[in-house]
Amino acid sequence: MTEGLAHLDYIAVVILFAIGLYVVLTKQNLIKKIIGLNIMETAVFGLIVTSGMVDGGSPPLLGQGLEPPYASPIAHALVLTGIVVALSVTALALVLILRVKAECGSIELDELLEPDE
Amino acid sequence: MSPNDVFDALILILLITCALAIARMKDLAAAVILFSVYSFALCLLWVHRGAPDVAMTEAAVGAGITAVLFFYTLARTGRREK
Amino acid sequence: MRNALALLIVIVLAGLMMAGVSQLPPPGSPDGAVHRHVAAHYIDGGTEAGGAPNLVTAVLLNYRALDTYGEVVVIFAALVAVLAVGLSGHSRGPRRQPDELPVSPVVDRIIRLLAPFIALFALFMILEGHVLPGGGFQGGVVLGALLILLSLVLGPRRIRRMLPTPALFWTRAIAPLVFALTAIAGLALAGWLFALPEPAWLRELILVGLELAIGIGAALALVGFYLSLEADHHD
Amino acid sequence: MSSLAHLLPLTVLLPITAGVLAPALFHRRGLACWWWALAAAILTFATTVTLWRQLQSGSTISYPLGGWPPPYGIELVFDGLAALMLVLCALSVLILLAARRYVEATVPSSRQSLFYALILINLGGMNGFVAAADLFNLFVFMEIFSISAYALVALARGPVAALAALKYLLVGAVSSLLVLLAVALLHAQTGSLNMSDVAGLLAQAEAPGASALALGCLVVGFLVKAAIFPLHFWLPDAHASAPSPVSALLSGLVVKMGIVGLVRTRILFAEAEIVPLLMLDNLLVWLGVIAILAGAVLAMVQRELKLMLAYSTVANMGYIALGIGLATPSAVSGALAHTVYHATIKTGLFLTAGSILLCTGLSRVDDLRGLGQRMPLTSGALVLGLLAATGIPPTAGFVGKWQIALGALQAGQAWVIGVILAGALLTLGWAIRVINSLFFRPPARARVITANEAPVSMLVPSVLLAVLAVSAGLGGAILLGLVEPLALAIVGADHDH
Repeated sequence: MTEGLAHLDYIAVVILFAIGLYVVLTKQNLIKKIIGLNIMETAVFGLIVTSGMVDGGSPPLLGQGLEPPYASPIAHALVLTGIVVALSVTALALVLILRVKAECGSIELDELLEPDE
Repeated sequence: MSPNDVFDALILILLITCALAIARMKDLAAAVILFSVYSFALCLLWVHRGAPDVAMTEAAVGAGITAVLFFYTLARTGRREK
Repeated sequence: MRNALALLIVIVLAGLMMAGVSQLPPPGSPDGAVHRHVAAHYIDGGTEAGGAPNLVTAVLLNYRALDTYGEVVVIFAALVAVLAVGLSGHSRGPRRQPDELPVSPVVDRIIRLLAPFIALFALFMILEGHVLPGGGFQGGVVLGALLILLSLVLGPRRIRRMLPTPALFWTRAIAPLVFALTAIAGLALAGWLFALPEPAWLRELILVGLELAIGIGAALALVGFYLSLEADHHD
Repeated sequence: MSSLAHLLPLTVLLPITAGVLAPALFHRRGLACWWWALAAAILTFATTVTLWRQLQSGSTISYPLGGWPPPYGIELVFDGLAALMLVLCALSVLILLAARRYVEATVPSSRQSLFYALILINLGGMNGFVAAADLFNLFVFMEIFSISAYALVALARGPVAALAALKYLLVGAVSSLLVLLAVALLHAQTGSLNMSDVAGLLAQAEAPGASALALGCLVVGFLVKAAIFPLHFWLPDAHASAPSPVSALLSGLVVKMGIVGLVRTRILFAEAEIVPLLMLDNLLVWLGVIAILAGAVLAMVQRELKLMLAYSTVANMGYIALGIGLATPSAVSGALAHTVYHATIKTGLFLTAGSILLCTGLSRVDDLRGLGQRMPLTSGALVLGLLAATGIPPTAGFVGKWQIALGALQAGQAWVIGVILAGALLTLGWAIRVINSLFFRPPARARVITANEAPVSMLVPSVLLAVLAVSAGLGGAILLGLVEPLALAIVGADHDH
């Protein structure tokens, strides 16, 4: 892979991170915000996976007849842990959203924050 | 540019398109489905980057379980964004 | 107006990020710092030092076991959190069967027919995770998805009653507990907390045990998330 | 290496394992679970004390997990910063002691064991965060204490708590993500995750832009966790609406983790000679100054006691940021001392506010008029805590502020002293309002007239912390001596005067 194209990954990662951040900052719907958060998270995971890759390399599995160079197993392990953390945060957020909906009657942040409730 | 690079570039474009569409979409159920598509595209990319473990996890979690959890939430909060 | 401002902020931040990221070493070169330093040490150590041919598993369960312990604690904490703050029990509305998702007889049949195979596949992923891609967490997610599917067919109450409550809490806690036991075994047999003791068969046994615990823990956590989102409908 | 070093991972494993077991062992048995949690916290504290004595007799304790030497494995360290762990564990014991009655009264019995499980997991996460010497490990422990903190806020009843917890979660998740992004950037640049290894590699790195971006992400992420103005907006609602023992935990301990993160970041980049470090110092000074004034003014205009305390936390985090930003040895050691002292003061204040809330059901300061006659010990503890918060000598609040002022002189920024004084005066302003209301006004509410003194299990921690808050300043020299080596490590020995 050429050097410029390899950076294409990084460019895409920055764009995805920015889109996710924009959704988190501007959308008033709480569920939409959580989806935005997930997009930001995958962008960071993408950065880690790409930084650990090797051109023409194989997955870091020994004894499967795969030839070195291997991609970095550390990067993959970090992302695995990251995905689990992201799932946990999302699940807790969704349960909290249900509580907000039941107790406040809305999940649109601008309606919830109006001074007269 | 090899066919591989073209494939990668196409996936990246698909990812960004999905993300933009999710940002604009008012129908939350459609946004969640698109997020599944997005996760799935990401899996393909990661297989290409030599990370099958991560790809499997992303497929199971991002495209699968996360979407299910979102759907159950939407069933009780309504699928339209105001 | 507020959105335009946010867009401006995001664009500026993206520009800064782009500037920083563009200075990173180009990815893909085998001579990059990522590959020469710690990762090279793991790859050179091979299966012997890492304990597993799948180096990702070796990193997760051996070299960086504390991170993975933290990971299972995070899922467990999220499960406890969801149970503690969820709606069920908070305000007792009329309990209804979830009839808004009618399952057609065909789907019902297919799920029942496929269930044993999916379970077998999940088990395979868990047990072979130290050799092939996949592992405890991935297998656990598949198992959890299967349980959620089954609850569509059998009804969530049946799934809820599959284990009595105290036993359920013990099973939910299995991943952090098995990790803690492994840590102590490492101290007793190899001199360090979280060390994998020799000989090779014992190592493999411990790895498989850990993967099983992670898998069961993940599956039950997912079912817990699902049940607390599904439970007690409010209108 | 002494075999006592094996105790270091135990400060994490012990509370977390106790927390994991709590729901299994004590389902629907809240009181038994309370004893269990208290025992676990005391045991963790004892472990920390043992480590602490070991540290006093020798040098830094380091533990390579799994026997893998750093940078190949994960390392935990017990250094000067770990002194904070001692305070963390001690205060957690007191918080748990006070929590029993509060939990019995407000948490349904089926969820009490979950409450204690979350508190213990939170403590273990914080201990791990303080001891982590590995960047990714730092992130993982941060997530452990963050997730449990979000849930603990939501354990309070009512619509405000749920929304506050959700806001806290959203902001917290974004800040955690920034930290993870920084970890990814540093790993991509150096190929290592061990902090001292990364610090050495960064010093020779040739990509200042990538380093600066990582620094920026870490700083913003930790500034949010530390609730430094204007990134504090999530704090008042979360800290005020949480159950009071949780407020004490969050305001006393959990926000301090942001400071721990900032200190670790400073040490990480101490040798890398990149320009933004200077900018960072200036930024921290300005943010600190604004936070001191804004926090105090906002505290003044509040009507609810717990909201006042929450905004006072914002102001006090400003003092700490200011001290770190001034970057002279006395200012930084002042900031570190204030971290410990503010933890003590604010834990006591929130626990006392919790007693009042539980005994009277009232939260607005105007409604609490005349409470001094009905609950003299609790009200007295509140007054002592408030006096310590203003920083009157020789209270605990004084030492840190005095050191920071000295540091401002060393740094040639004497104007900062005016801000420190103004902040103290503003704090005194609202503190006097509360004291006046409690002791010098006739009761206006029937519930104040019928109120009785708080139960012993809540009085003991309140009074103990109040006495500590007003008297600990006398031992200030000891604490300053302890944090000084760390302060020098942060600002570099060349600043030594």
